[in-house]
Amino acid sequence: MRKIAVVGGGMAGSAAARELSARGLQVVLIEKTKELGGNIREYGCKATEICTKCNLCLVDQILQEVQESKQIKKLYESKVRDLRGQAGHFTLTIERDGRLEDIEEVDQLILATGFTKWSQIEGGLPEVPPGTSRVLWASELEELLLERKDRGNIEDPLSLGYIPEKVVFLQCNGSRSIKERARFCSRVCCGYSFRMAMTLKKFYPELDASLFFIDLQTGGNIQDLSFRRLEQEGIGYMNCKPIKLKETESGLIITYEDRSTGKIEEVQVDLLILSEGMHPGAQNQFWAELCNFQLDDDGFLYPLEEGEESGIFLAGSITGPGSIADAVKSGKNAAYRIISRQGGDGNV
Amino acid sequence: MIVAEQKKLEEIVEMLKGDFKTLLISGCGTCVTVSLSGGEREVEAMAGLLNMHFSQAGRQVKIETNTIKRHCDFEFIDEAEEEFKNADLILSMACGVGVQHLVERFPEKVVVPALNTSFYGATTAIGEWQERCLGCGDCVLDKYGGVCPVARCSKSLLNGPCGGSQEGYCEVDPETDCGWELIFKRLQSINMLENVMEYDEPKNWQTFRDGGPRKMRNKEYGNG
Amino acid sequence: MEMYDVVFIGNSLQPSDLKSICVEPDMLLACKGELGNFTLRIQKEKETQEIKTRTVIINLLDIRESPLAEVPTWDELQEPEEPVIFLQDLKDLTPAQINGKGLELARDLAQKGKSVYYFYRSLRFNRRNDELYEKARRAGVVFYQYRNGDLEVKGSDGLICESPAMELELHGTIFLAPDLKPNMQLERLARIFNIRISPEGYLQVENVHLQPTYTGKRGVYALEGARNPAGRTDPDQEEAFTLAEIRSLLSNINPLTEEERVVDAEKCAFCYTCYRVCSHGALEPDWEEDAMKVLQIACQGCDTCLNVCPAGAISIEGREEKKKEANLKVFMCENSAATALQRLGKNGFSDLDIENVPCLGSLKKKDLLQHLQKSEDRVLVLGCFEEACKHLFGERWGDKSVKDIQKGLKALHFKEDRLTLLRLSPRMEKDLEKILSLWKEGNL
Amino acid sequence: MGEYLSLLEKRLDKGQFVVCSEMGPPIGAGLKTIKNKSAALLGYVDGVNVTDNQTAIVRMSSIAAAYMAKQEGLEMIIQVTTRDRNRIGLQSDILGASALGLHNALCLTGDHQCFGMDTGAKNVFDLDSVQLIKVVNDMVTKGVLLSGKEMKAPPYMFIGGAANPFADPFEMQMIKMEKKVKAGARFFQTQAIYNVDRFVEWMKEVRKRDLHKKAYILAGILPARSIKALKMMKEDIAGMDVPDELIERMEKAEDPEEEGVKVAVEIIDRVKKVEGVRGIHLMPVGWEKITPTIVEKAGFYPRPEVD
Repeated sequence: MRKIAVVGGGMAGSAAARELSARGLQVVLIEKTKELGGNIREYGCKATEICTKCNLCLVDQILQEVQESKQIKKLYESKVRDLRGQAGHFTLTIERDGRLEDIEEVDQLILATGFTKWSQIEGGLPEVPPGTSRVLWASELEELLLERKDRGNIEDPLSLGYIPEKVVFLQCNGSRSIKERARFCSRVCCGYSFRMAMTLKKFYPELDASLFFIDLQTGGNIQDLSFRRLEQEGIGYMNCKPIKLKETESGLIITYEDRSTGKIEEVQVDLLILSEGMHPGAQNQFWAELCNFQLDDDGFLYPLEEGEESGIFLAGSITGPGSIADAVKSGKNAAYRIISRQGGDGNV
Repeated sequence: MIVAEQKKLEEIVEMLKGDFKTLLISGCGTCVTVSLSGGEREVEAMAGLLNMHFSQAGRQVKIETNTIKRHCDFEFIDEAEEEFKNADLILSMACGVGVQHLVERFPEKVVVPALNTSFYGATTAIGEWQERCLGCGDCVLDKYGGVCPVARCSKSLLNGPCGGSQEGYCEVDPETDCGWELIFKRLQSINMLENVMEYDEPKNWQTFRDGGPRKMRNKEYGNG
Repeated sequence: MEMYDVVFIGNSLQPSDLKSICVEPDMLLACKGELGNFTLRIQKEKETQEIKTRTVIINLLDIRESPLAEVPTWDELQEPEEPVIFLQDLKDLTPAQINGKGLELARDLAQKGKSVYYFYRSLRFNRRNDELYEKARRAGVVFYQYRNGDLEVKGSDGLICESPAMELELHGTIFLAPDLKPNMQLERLARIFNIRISPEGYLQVENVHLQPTYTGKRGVYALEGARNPAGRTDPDQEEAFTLAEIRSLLSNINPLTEEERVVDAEKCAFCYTCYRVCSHGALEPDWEEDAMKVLQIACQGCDTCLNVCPAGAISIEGREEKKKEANLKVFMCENSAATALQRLGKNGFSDLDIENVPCLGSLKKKDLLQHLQKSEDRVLVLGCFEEACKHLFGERWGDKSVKDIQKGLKALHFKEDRLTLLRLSPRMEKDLEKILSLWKEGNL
Repeated sequence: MGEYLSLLEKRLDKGQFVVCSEMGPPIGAGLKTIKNKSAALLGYVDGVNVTDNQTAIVRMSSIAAAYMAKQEGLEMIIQVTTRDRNRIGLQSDILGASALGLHNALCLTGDHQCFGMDTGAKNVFDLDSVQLIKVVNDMVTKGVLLSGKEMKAPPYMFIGGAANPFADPFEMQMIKMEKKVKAGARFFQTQAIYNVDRFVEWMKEVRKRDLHKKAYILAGILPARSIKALKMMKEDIAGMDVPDELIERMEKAEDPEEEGVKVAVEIIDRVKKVEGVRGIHLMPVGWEKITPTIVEKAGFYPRPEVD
């Protein structure tokens, strides 16, 4: 039986691995950290009274299955250092525990090494007043949501330490800006910020929440997000990026240009949430050179030949920004392509 | 089909105040099963709730259950004769016909109803039924394009809508269709509006309830 | 009879490696069977015939209309007078797919040297639109982001845009982004395939488990206009995914559950309740038995049918009824609470009788009541949030069972907290821990 | 025909534009109210309807109350609904009314009992209003009862029916009105008119079918006393069309009663000019004392003699 190597144990890689193993294929999953899940590991549920379609419900069962599957060999804290051979007979060299080892006779390869969060990139804009506690990256709010306790009369279910009255979500960070080395739109931020706003409003019913963005994107693969929807939910919006952030004792002052009047305005908030653009993964350059892939203008990978030819398939945000559902979809897609390429003899 | 709904539990409990040791809850497997009020599922749930009730009240009551195919035919009742005979009291989850039929079969037993028998209806959505026929005994559907003015007009008007018909709905309830709106649209769509242009004589209600309790004998089968 | 790999309803994607055929939606009369073995009845010039297929793709175009009767959409683009004005987001925000088409047409005209304006409230991006927008800008298209109320279309060729920041009046050829409405055939198709339809009229209800092209019924996929336009960001990828899944399925179609659900034909009242309730279209009439039957491949094991069947006619073959173990019973939905408990890792709740259920929908009133008989008995039901249900509407039926019993308990003067239903997600393990410890003490 | 038994019929036959009004009988057996109400109306109107348990609320019987008012000198119109009596009771009442000298009858289906206080009542609706008109007409013109039984002394009734220009479905309502004419209805009293434009449209259809030539059309006018009353009519009364502009106008008015009268007179001025309208029918529910004022302000006072 041939084996498939999946590089990256995030959502795309895990979804691919599960699909492959369900069809009886042997899988080697190479993950650079100690755990599966990648970026979504720290994300929290954004349901209000009903589900807000954040897609997280898609992931945990997949991760648990991969975790428990005997057919999937998981190599944690491992990094690919080299790749030789060709489709049907790849040899991968990985570094684990400071040692190099070879994985031989790899039939096909799935690359799912993910993206880099804008907050992890040095010098990520906007310029935040130093030492402020009133600014959170979206991923930091995600971590708070992961700890959410809905029951038991808690006034401050997110442990913010205060009851926020006014919060602004600042969109398009690390997106739509040449200065930020990203002309592209990351597409997922509008949706998750909207959902976070909804969740915050559930926890703090008096909360005045609004979104600043350049363009408003759809809320996910099924749900639409529109100005009307924002109005219905009582969430304010402003079509611009702010000019300046300044912290005072009573709150954070946002200076922006109101495009409808052309005037410079100021607004004071208790909390500012910064969305995070999805930037190319740090390893993209390495893979491009190793596997003869092209890097696009933004630094994402795209293949010069189909996986069916090269034996190397791409999955998840290695090819560009996408949602959790997109990652699952592309992971499954890569697996399906390998399965049908096997002509069904993967069935053991 | 006969559409029924469960009586309020308070009312049922009130009926079960007497002194008895064995209670049989008997469901019916036909109409009231389909109208989701007296099939096995509801019988079991009723048994669970009543059992809790009796133990809370400190009463020693043994609850038995059965669901027979049809309460309106003796043959099915007889299949479970022992179960009926062993019971001190029978809570019938069949329609009103079923309750009385059981009484006729077991004259020594007390049978009480758990359901309100509502009407003959058709399923319009999951768990939703609507009345379509009153069983007037003298069908006029040919004339009204297949929409019955007797059953679907709140006033059973034969010559046209009353002045309370508004935007397709009945004056009695803004969610009930005006029967005459339906008749009119239907006749218009099949080009048969002339059916209702002429005066319609007063209906002969003798074949309805107004002629006394009804019975029917199919001469081909019956002894007549 | 020949077996097709896929039958397209509407438009074919013409996959060369799959044996496929295309059927017009109005020709389709009925569908029986399940993934791997569907039988479609089709009417062709007053004759009916049957075809067999493993899978079905419903791929219809939307109905496209201009938001303003006198102004054409950019689907009807013809030799325009300059300046050419593209206008989107007039009523609702234009979906990415349509947005992309507008950007492409604007770019082409600008590249031919025409003067092109592009008015929008919000550009919608997908994998293609970033680049198209960039190129359109470089080609000289003038983009203008207007706000609600700023813009007015005068007649068929005039446009006035007024805001405190700027004033603009243009005369030229206007092309609008078309409004999309669901194809009229979708409702009928939903009935034929017994799949759920969204309030907007598309073949996918709002539920994350239906992504990207699933319909709830295994082997029946919704593409293009069968899906809500809001979610159609990358139609090419959706097509590719769907075909890839079908290819991978061809050699290997497995049931999703090991146990078989069976209908007792003697008990079945043929009331169609299970058929109407099942989110997966996994029941169909068996005319030989005069009863419903469960389609084993289509069945996704939520057991809602077992709960709702008024005759108690559906059961799981070979499964024994669980005995009552403790006074405190917790039913946990496998897809939410049970996953959260697993994430929590530790189990400090050994005094609770915790039972995992495939879906809240499976909770029978009888079973809930069985665990309430003793005066110290309490039952806690933990399930997913509304619209997060893996079985689409399964949770709704569990909720109904619970509410019905709660009503009964109230009528009989029992304490209302004897039976409690709470909702959480797999990621709310901290909340779960709190719920369980509070509930155990009886002060939730 | 020799001597007219119905003065209302006579006025209409002679071409007079008539003014009718309405009187709700008391919830009780007292005579005084009827006497007072009658005295106030005397000389102002040509005929007075006595409602038959309107909105399904129990009141003194229409025939009894009408008889008492007739003693005070008024021309009375009894109302007969099919809600509470079957064909036996209805025919018997017609005989009795005629014997008491009551010779105008408005034949109605009647509001459903759900509008009243006896929502648990069993309704009858053995006949509908068209059938009732036909039955009464046969009693009058052929001297036979519905059963075919002949009478030695048949009753006399000037038969009327109701018409609602604002009910749906429009065409079917017209067909029904036509049936009423054919069955023997000689006059119609319409539902209260607030939306005059819609009434004008309806009259066009009435004229198209020549119904105005076969029966007398009396336009219904309901003076509203307050904004509350107007809103209640819009929301709670079956078959009413109250335009929002009118509600707005009443809301702005300083003195709602004065404005109510003004509105009623304006509506009368407009509807009386519509071809085919042969009179008005005032129904000041709960505000009966306003009738003389409106009759005066509309220029209908004094009423002409009928020779």
